[in-house]
Amino acid sequence: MPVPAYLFLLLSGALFTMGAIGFLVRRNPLVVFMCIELMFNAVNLAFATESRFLNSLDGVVFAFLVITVAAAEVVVGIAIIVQVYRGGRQMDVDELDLMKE
Amino acid sequence: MVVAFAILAAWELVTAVGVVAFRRPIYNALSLVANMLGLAVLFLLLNAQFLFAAQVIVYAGAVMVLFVFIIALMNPESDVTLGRAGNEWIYGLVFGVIFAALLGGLLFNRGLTGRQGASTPEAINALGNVQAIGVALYTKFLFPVEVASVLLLIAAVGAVYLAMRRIR
Amino acid sequence: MDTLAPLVLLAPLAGFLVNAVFGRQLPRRVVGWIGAGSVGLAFVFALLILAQVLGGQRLDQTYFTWWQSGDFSVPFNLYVDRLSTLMILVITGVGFMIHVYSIGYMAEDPGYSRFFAYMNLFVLSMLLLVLSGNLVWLIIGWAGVGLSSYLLISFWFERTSAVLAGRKAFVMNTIGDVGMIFAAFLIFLNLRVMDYRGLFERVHQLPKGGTVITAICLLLLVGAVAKSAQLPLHTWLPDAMEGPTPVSALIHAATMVTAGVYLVARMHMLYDWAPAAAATVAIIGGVTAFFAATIGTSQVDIKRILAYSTMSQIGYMFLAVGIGAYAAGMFHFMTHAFFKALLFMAAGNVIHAFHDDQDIRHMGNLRAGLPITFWTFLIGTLSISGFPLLAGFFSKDEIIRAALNAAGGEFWLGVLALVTAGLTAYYMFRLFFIAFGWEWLTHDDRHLHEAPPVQTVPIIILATGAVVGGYIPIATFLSPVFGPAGEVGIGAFLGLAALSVLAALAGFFMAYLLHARRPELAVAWRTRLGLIHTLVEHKYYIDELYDRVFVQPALALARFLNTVIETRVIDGAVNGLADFTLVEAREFRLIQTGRVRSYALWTLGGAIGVVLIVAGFLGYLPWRFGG
Amino acid sequence: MRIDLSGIGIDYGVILPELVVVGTAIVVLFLDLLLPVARRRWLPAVTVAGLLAALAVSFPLWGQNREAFGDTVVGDSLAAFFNVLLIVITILTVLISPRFLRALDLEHGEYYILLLGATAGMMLLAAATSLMTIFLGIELLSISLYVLSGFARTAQRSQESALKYLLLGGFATGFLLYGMALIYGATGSTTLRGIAAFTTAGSGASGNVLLLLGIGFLSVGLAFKASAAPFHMWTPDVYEGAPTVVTTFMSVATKSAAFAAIGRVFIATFPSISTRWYFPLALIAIFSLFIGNLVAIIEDNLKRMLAYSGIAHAGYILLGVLPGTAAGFSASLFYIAAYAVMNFGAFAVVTALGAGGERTADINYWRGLFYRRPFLASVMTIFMLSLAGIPPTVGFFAKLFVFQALVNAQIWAPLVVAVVMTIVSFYYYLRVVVVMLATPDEAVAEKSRVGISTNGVLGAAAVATIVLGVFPTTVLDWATHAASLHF
Amino acid sequence: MSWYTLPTTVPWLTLVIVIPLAGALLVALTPGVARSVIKQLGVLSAGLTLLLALAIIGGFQHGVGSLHFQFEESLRWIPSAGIGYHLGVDGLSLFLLGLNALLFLIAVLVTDPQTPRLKQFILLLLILEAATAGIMLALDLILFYVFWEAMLVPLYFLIGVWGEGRRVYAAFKFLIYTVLGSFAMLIAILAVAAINFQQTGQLTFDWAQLIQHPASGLWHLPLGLGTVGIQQLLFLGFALAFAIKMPLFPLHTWLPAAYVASPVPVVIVLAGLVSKLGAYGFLRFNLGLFPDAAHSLGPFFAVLAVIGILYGAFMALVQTDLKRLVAYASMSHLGFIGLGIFAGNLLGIEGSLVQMINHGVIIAALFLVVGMIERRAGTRDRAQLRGLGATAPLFAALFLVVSLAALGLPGLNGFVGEFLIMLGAWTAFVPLAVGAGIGVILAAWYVLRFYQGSMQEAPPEPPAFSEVRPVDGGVLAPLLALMVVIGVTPGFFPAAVEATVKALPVIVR
Repeated sequence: MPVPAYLFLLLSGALFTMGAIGFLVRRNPLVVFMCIELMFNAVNLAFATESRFLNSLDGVVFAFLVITVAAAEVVVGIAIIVQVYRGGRQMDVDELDLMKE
Repeated sequence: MVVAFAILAAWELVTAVGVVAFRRPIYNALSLVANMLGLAVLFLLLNAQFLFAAQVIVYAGAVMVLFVFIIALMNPESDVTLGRAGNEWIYGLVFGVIFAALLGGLLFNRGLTGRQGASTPEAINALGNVQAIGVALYTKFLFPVEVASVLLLIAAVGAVYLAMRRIR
Repeated sequence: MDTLAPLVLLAPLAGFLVNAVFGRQLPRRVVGWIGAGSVGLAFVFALLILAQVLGGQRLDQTYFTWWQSGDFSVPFNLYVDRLSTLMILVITGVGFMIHVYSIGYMAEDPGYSRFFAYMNLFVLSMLLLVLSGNLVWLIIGWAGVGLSSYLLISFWFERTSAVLAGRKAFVMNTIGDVGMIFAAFLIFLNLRVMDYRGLFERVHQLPKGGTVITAICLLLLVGAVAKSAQLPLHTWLPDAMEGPTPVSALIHAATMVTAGVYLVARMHMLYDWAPAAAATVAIIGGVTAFFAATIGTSQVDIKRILAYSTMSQIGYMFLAVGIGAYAAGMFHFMTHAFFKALLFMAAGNVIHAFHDDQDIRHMGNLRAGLPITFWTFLIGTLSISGFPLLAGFFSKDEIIRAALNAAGGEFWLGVLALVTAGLTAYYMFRLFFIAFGWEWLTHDDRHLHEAPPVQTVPIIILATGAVVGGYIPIATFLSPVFGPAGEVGIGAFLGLAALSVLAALAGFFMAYLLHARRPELAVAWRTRLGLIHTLVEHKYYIDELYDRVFVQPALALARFLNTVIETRVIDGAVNGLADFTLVEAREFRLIQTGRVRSYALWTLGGAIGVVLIVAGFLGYLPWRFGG
Repeated sequence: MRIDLSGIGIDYGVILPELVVVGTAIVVLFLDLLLPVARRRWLPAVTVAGLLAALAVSFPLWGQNREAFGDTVVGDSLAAFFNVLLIVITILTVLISPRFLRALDLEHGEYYILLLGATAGMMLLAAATSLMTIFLGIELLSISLYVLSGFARTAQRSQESALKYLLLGGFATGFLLYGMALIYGATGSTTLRGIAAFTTAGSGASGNVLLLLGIGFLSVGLAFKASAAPFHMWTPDVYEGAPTVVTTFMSVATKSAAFAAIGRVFIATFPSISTRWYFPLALIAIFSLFIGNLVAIIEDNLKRMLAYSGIAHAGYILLGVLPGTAAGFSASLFYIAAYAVMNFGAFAVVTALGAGGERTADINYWRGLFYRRPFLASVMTIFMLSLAGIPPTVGFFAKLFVFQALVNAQIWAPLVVAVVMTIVSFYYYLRVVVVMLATPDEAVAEKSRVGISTNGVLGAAAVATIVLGVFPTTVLDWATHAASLHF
Repeated sequence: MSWYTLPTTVPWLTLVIVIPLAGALLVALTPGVARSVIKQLGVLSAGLTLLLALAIIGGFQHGVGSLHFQFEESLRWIPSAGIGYHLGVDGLSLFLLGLNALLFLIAVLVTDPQTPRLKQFILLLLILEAATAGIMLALDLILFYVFWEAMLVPLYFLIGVWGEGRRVYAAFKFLIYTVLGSFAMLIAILAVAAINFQQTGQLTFDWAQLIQHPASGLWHLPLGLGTVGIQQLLFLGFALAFAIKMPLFPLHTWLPAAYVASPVPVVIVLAGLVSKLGAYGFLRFNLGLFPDAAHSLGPFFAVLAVIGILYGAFMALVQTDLKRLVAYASMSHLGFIGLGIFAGNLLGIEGSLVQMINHGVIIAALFLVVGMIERRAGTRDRAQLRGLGATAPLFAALFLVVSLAALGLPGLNGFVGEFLIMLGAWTAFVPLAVGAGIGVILAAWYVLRFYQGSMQEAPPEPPAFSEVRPVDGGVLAPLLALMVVIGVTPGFFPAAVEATVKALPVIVR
């Protein structure tokens, strides 16, 4: 007996929210970044599900592109994070308030 | 089938919680790896072998290794050892829960309304999954793929620029 | 004649312009003679006009259009008939005398040329007032005389009192002007005309005694009352005595203040058509006559006494025109112009002699020092108090007779007028006895100097006028305007003459007793009258009343608006809004904490909002919205 | 098994501008490696040359409607319009860059490469007709801009802004992608044409949960790029921290590209359910107008002030989208062009001053500028008046046309908010001018010359602001033509 | 009839706008140190404009009515948005044009050559002149609005930079108030065009076109708040802008601040001209485009105007700062103009038309006088001023004439307008006229306080007040001449404007 699509969607939604929550509760930039990856993964799950249930390949390709882009973004992101914290600042996004108000 | 999904779903949720909840970044990274592997299996379940491969290689492989390296390199403190804990995280939790609740409420028991495509699992498997994807990538989605390559190039340039030491 | 009439205006205009522009460069003699000569020239033109008028001519000539849109058409036209002829004769004639007198009187004054410029301006606007053939130019002249009167009252503008008096006069006259302007509105809106001829033609279209015509007449009356210093707008006239004495003589005795009388006479067709308004005129006149006379009995400033006497005499004229005896009113206007101008100028000589001291109690026994002034003043006094066969006697008797003959309430006004005649005699002789003294034979060593002939000759001329003026047949002269003069039986004439002479004699003897024979009695009486006396002495406290009721409240209101409404309420609201905006801006700026997580929180919040909206569309929310 | 490319419409003419730009980037990359340091100043020249070439090949697209590569990209007037706009902006940016970079010791070839990359991404975004290409375009421009805003590697503020932009950008991209996923699930297609076909088929699209949610999340992602409230929070910080010249580019170009996508998605793809997306977009617009104008009043840092004003202008532009008609969108397009000119000018002035260092963004530094640097102050005055929308400047007509569109569509509530907040905006724009005209309190005697290219750019922008303010007809007609999207 | 006819080939009206701009350009090109040159340039261009305006007034055909404009110019500007470049002059704008040129010439003349940053000052003045001229001539609503807003900026700088005291505060207050009104007007303009588009299918902002089809119908408020007459709504939209500019009570509080802060040349323009533009707008647009609304809402505004008359008069009564005093006096007089406009009949409107010119002349002269007093006596505080006339009789005489004109003395120009306005008001609703009458009486009171308080009474020892300079007299002379001429023979005025006013829809209705 097949699993209805909405369960997959619910799962992806849950993962997505997890990522969002993680983004909001964690202060370590690396972890925050991982949470973004988590959100992307959730999206990928949704894409895969839909492409499966709609019998079209667009979803899979989209997911593939997402993975690629995510990789690229990670590269740049890590570089920036390293750049920021080379100076030995605390790994805490809350410390990043040179600019406010 | 259902059983497999149930297990994987549970696994995904648990590992996701791990990503968010562990204090030490290295644990977060590892549970993210676990999460991604689980996701890869889910892809298999969804008859997307190509994605499975990509997920395992690119994500769980390359990306997360990068993460782990950096963590090891900079060995950041865990949040406990950070300074004063703000209370934004409470709002974050509350908002997240609300968001999830609404989303779940709306998505519950919705079928996919989209138009059915031609590439049913049978058709795909007839051609061979990876081949099918490959054909799609280089015919219908040629342009996006090319753009993705450009994107990678630019990202590489940027990363290199940021990472390299000053040249005098 | 259509050229003569403008010439009458142009003469003083030229004088005014020359003196106003070049006056300070010209030598004094020239200035003076330009001032006086221009008026004299006008007098000559006036005489020529008189000749033509006696030939039965009239004039209503339009020279240019002042305003013309729709059926609102205001020409600049001059209107000459016997009435205006009489007016311009008196204005220019008496005016000329006074100008000549001024040459001497103002000789020492630094503002010499300014004085004559103003005087000519006055004559100009007075003539304009009289000759104008439509309401707008009447109002223009009306305001012009008000202006020049203001200028001349505060001629010595270093004196605060003069400045205040001028302002008071001007504001009160403005009230009158507004009244007349409104009257003009009503006339136009109901009759669609602005010029006299059309007005007199169409006035009978209105219902007799109706609201409209009555309102028109009453509004006109407001102007007349303000200009002629009748109750209740009289308080400016006594203060106006701050001006130089020739001014008082010309403007505040002979001519301007009688403009009200002229107005009613000119508009007699309207007043005949509005009996109620006419009765109001009569009552105001009679009451004012008595009222002013009573005040006159208690003043000590020589010019103020004359001022109140002027009010009183104009009251007579109002009474006359109010009961329809227009000719009598104008007759009294003429004689009054003679003797009141004479009295003022004589008083001026006295004041000069006493170095600008106007308190009659410091004077006395002037016969030796100022013989001419003394005798002429006596003539004036006799004339004004109605001594038989002098000018005042005839004119006043005609008014009183008309009043007593009139049916209804006016009879009592006649009685009042009779009493007033007695009072007049009393206060005039009181003035005469105190100021000019009774000590005929005592030795006098004060070396008072009689004024130069340039000041005495005009007085003498006017004195003759005050004596013989009564024999000019004004009634018959004006009959074309006001209709034939009623024949008076000799018996009635003698009877009334006896009455009024009796009243006058009573007044005379009272004055003789109290102020010449036994002055101590006067003191005793004053103490006995007590309260009444103080009331009268303080002019019934009307000035104070007005100050409390009108002036102070207005200023208080203004201060309230200035300090509370403007700054606190209106502007407060505006600035408050601005401040509120700034405060809010600061509040919202605080959102920008600089923390990545809080920013993300907003994004998520926005997403939640989106989800909620979708839910709302699909009706999952208690409230629905969207299509 | 054979690969058949026939059915997908290979048409390089459509993507030629993008190709040229990317090619230029690659050329610059190699030159950067090959040229000796002394010759580095050729790089901007090469960049400009390439951009000019791209400009040239953009014109043929005008008036056409060529879908290509399986409906993932189209060459039509809208694309051409934005190609021209974006390329011109980039050229101007390149022209004012060298002096600034030299002053901050940032002369690196990567700058131009990334700039070109961002431009390519934006052009792609403007031409994209598929969710994939939209996503890729956004990512391309975003990644380039992440690096660019962190381009001053030693400046903490710059780095910090880069990180903030990166993290928040990723967060928003997550929502964007999720929305795309849902739309895909709802319609079964990733090309806008397919989606439009699905929605217009009267298949109860207005009650389709997945679709509506998808559109909602998509608008979240796009609004973030357009920095519309409440997804604007990154804007002030990033604008302040990033090197001013980058801010100049970013503030103008990103917004334009984002609105190109918004136009394609909402007006061209979802006209049938405009009642659905009108409400959230109206809220976003109102919120942007409110926050932007209000907070800008009390910002003493000019870069932040302009950031908030940019948020507000995003609101104005969004207003033009609300009617969901071509007329309204043309007003938006005109506004975008106008905004590009005047806001670029304003930031360029800050750049020209900012070579000195950070403090130049503080408004106290501008006190009496009129007497120290009359030219800069004068052009700044023009830009400020234009941003406020005072005739005869282009800003006035921009607002006028948007308001006209709203009035014609009888959309009142957002209009009222817009008007009120515009009145507020007069305060802070003219405040700058008054400060510049006020007598200088301390004699700041820096005489660093601005340079001919920068002066030229500023002068050109100022002249354009005035000329377009007097004769807006041509540009308006272009906008009208470009806005007439047909699917 | 007209005195002569001008060749129609020349774009006269555009020249009126262009000449000042050209002057501004020249000034901009002149180095700032050449003060005398700059000022002469300003005088030259302003003078040329005045000559041009006089030529136009002379060449204006009298008795041409029914919305026929003269010297009309019409060009396509933004056809796709229905916006055109349409200039024209008729009875409403004719004499204002002359006033405009005259006041600007005076303003430039009285500008102190030692003013700091003289160059920018003259420059802005000339730009302002062009803008105000454009406002009077524009017949396209958007064009009008463009000039209307363009006028704002120079004024804002002139007050905010060259002003005195709380100048920035005053400038911002003026700015925000004005902008508030003008945006309301902008929305109304757009709505008018939109409605006309729905009615006629033709998108245009041309006044002459729009006036053919007055907007009508009801608008349903959102949230079921009932309905509002569209025309009334639009009327209010325009009215807000003009009421603020005029200003009508209670939107006036920017006025004293701005007038007090402005330097004399600016305040001459501000009080003498800009306020008239509000009145002109009422006549041209509110009465032109919305006759029904003018009938239904006019009384309300008339009442506001009367309140303004009395309010301003009372305020003027207790001010000690002469500039403030004149500011409130101006407000009171503007109340008269508003009253005449909203009386809505021939005489009232003609009265307010002529009163606009009168008030412009009078108030300009008053502010000039105040400026002279301040420059000589060094203070504007009435409490410290006494007996200036003693040492400056000529000045006192000039001042006297100005004051008399200000208090509406019959025979001077102020009377003409007030008489007609009150007559019109009386026709419409008697109590309005009565209120105005009280205003006249109060005017006599405060003006005399003003004049006597400063000129008369015993002068301080030693009297330090010097006699008027010839240049000042020369500046005042034309104004005084106008006061007398208009006061004695105003006949030329209705001859020129009557036809236009009669053609106004409000009158026709």
